[in-house]
Amino acid sequence: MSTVISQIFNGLQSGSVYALVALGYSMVYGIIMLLNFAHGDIIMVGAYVAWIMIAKAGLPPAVGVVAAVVGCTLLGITIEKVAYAPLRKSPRLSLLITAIGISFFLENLAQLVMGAGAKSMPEIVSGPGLSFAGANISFVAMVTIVVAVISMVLLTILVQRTKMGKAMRAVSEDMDSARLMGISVNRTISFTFALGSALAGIGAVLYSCAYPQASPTMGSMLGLKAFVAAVLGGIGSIPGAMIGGFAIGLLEAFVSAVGLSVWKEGAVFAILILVLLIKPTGIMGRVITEKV
Amino acid sequence: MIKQARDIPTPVKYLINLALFIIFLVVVNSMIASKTISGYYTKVIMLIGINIILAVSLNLATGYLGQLPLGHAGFMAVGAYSSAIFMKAASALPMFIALPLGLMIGGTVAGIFGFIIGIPALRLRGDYLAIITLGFGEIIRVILLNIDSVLGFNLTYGAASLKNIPKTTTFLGTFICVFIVCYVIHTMMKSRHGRAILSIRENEIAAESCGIKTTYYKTMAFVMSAFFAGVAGSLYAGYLGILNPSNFGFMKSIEILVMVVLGGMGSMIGSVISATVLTALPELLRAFADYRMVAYSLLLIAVMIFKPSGLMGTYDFSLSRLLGKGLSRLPARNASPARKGDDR
Amino acid sequence: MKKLISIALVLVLVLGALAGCGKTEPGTTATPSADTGANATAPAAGGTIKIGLLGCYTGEYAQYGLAVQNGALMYIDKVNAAGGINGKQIEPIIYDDKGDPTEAVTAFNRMLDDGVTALLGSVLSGATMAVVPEAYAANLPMITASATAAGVTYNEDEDLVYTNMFRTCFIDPFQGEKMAQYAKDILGARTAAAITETGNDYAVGLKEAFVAKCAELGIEVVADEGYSKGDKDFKSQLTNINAKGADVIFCPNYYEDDALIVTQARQLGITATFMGGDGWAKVSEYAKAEDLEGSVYCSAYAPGSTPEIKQFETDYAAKYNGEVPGMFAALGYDAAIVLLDAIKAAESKGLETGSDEYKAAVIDGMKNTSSVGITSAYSYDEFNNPIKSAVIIKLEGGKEVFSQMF
Amino acid sequence: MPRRDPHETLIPERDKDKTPAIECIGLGIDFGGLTAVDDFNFTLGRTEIAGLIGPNGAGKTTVFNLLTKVYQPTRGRMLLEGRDTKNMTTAQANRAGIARTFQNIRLFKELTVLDNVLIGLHNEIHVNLAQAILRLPSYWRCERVARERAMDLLSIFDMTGVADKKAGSLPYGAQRRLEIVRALATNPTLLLLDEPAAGMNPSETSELMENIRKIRDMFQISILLIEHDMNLVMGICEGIAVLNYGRIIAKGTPEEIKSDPDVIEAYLGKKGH
Repeated sequence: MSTVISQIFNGLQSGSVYALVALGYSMVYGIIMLLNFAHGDIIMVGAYVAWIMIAKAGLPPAVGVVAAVVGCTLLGITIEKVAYAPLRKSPRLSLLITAIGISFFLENLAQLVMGAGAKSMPEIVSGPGLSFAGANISFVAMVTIVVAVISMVLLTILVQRTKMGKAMRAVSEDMDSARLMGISVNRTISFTFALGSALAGIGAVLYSCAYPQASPTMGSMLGLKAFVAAVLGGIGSIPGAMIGGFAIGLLEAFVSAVGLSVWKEGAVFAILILVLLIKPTGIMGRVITEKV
Repeated sequence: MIKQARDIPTPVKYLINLALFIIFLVVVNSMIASKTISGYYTKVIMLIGINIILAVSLNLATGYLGQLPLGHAGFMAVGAYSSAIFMKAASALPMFIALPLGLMIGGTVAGIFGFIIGIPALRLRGDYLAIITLGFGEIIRVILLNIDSVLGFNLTYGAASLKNIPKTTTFLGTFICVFIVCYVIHTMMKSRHGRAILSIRENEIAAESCGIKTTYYKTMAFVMSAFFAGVAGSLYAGYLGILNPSNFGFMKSIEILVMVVLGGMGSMIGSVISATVLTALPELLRAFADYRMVAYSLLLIAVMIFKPSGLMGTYDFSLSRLLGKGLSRLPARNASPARKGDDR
Repeated sequence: MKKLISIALVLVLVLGALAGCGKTEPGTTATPSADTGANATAPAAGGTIKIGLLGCYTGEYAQYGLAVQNGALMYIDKVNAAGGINGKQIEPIIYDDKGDPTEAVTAFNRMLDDGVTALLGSVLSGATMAVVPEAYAANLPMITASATAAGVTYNEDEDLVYTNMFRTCFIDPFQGEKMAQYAKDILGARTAAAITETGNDYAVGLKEAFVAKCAELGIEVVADEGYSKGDKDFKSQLTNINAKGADVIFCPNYYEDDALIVTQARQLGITATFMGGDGWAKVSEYAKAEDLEGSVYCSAYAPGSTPEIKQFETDYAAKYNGEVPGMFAALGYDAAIVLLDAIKAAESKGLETGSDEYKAAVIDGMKNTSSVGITSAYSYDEFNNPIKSAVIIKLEGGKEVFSQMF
Repeated sequence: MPRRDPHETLIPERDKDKTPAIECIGLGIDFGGLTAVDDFNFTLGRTEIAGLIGPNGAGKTTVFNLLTKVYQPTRGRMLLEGRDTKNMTTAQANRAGIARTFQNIRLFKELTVLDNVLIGLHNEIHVNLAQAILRLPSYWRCERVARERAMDLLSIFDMTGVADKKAGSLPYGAQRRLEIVRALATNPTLLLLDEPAAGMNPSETSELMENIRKIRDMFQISILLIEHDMNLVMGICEGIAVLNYGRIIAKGTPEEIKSDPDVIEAYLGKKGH
């Protein structure tokens, strides 16, 4: 019993990071139909920013956290402006390849500048763990889950209730009509990137708390899995991304729990394929049909 | 009349191309035999050949068919492993039988995987196809890594690498394969089948309404692409003599994609040139190895922003056309329009 | 217009290629990267002996490759400074393989073109195993400081020992068996668990030997968990292990992962002793002292344990900006010692440098070596693996402390 | 609603004894609860030119998509020369004899004009893959014949001069004409034209009218067109069906339609409000 509860919390913890990252994928896809392959690497940059601030400059963890979130946000906006905006009218394939290029670039740049080995992250939060029905749940796990859920609730309110949120939804529905309605499409897209990247920044901090290391390739597998989560939940859908994130986290935990940890990665991708074949739009996704 | 002058079947053109190719093979091969071209350059040239096959085969699916499979390395891996396992088992067979058979096995198994993956994947479009092939590619890698523990006997040797594969790949073998692959793709693309594939890229709904069985042609192009990737994988196995699943990950797929994109999607000569340059360049730039990958990615982004169609666009090169212009007055091949002035 | 642009771009690429070509004309050897600190040594009148240095000097595993390179170059420079061998300077020819077997093979062939007499490399097992058969065919003396796979010196399919190939590191099975023995003899373990990166041949090699030896010794392996490269969350696997309750947990991966595994295990309340292989070196920088306390790993190198090692550490720090050498640097240094001693022997026979007989003599010299490195004295068994005992390092108060020879 | 006999309308005297080119019986389609087309009963005789008109959003293009099997109907049947088209794909429908053009032009833009037509001729070229790759004489023969035929088809619209141009580089009117040529290349018995005169000037339109008639006479095919240009519709159509809110509100000859009160209401809105 305690093992089952432990495993559920294990799944929820990694799932909440996946969900935060998946949200970034989902929002960007919703608005410009781009699979932002660089999203995972934004997290990597965020982790390095936190590391430089806390470990190198010796600043208090709170400064590092803020710096990571701000750094990610700025990076996200810059990438959008420099690499994606010029391609708004290009075929989607070009945009996708550009995203892959950005991802490549960030990883290799990090390797060049920071070295290939991992950097050890100082402790950002610490506190007593919780014993629950015989299962140990670490403080970090609880913080991760709570912060992720709060971020998601705030995001939902932002998108549903604010003017900018309405603009985001309008642009993702129909960019040209939104433009005709006087919505600044460019600003909305930038805002979406900023928001997605800020979430990535939060994800980077939570990730650094839970797994206190920063390495150049840390974003790639995380990004890939979060991306699977976004597709599973229905890419373009905010609640979908959350559901997908938690689902992937729990799936991984349970595949490991039944003793098939070796096949964990395979199971994630198998789920991805099954979802795409059975319901390509994911759990919460909308059907987008091509007009003939 | 102009058209006919251009489209008269000219076996002569083919003979010239073939002769040129054979001269190339013989000259380079004898230079290798006489050590005029050193072992190092031979290795690089063979790698270039293997990469050309990979790029050209991916170009079939990406450039011509207009899909974006992100699991090409998976097909290469399947081909490499199946051919390697066969070659290790078939050491008793004479080489002139074992080698072509190994290549065929590598290609066929990859083709079968292409079919299994293509049937469901090709129902999806655009991004979703990219995602699902990425997923399949990763699954292939995970399976190669862990299959031995399921089967209970050693087949792929997982992380420990499949070692001691007979090193059967030679310059001659590689470039005969390069020639055959390029020839088959070229001739197919210049037939109704090729046009059907192009029409799917251009506008799938219109293609369908022109009576083209789009699913059939998509699957065909996809399977063919996988088959040739498998052949390249077989050559790679025989070239290196050791295989590890980690060498066939997502990154390898991207590497091949970069070759295709930089060369120009839909241009075979573009793929050939960029595969050559991108294989040779890092070797030549060993001194700057540190910055190589950063430069790569910047180049990729820059090309996408400033010249999204790639360096060669969809331009296809014809040796005989070049010959026609330079050496003789042979009419050009149908790749580009012949102007009235040329038709003297 | 567009055509012009594309032509221009193609031209730029080709010119770039040609420019690169000019830079690496045969004869001018690759300049060692700046941070290696290998100061170009003036060629002596007696000519030079070219030695290839091959390894992952860039890319994901660069930290290992560079450490080996630094260690090897340090000894080479020392020999050169003392007048070289038989009046001849040692000229290192350094090529990067990024840990990729494909690149290793091309780089190796490039070295042959450059006329190397012997090869020190490669760093990772995969890359090394891709090169060995070709080096064997050329009968080129070869020594690696870090390729631990058993297959590096021995082709099991054809029952063939690569007679030209030597190493200064342990082989994977040796470490796994040692640690199983240690668990039984010293820790008195009755149950064990393992957690390994399944895609990593090194980790899998150690784990398999460990599991096999445990069966032999009567230790029950209650859990055998795996994870994939890039994973950072091991709690699910550790929860399983915790449920099975093992006395020791064998965790033979690279130190970054090991640190995370230990930390997460302690978060879950696991108190079992962690054991690892030589990939653990530097683990103390990545996890808290109290989490690591009591963990042990086997290594070929015990920092600060002998006067020779202390001297090595001082010299290394002086040469490389105060860096503290690890096992890879030490083994790289040792590999250079073994190789250069063998070259000395060949030179003393008066053979022509670089000739086939010369290379055979170098191989012979290594086979019958009596070199004393800083980590151990060397002699080789029938499979060309070094016969030496393991160092057990214990984590105490956040320090990696030499515990005993085992 | 009483079912009307589909034979009663829009089929000229001369074709009464033949199977109609197409016969739709109670065709309808819903999109997620929204009925786009309903109770579509329509019959088109051999070699007849008919028009499908109606206000924007009436469902005209949806009807085309139903006829070409881009959408599968939710209910009803559709007979093509007497054959039920149930479960046919678009490609099969094309091979069964329906060809079409598109409202938003769907040419193979990056390919040459000639290639566009050759793709239309896809099923008329009988070369298998092996023959093509091995470049057997049969390949060369078929390719030559196909090219000649493609040039013949292009000559209808006097487009042989641009055969080697990229389709996407043609002016708008020429692109519309090329779409018609490509559709004709598939050797149809029924040609569906979706706003063929859109974006054309009056002289181009009248030329198009001539050409549509010419095509019908040359190929002996039926033509159904969607068009907003009433001069064209009234000028060449022998029968007209008017669609509003997914239903046929009137059917008849151009004269009948012109005076139909329902049609006037649909186009001009209800009077007295």
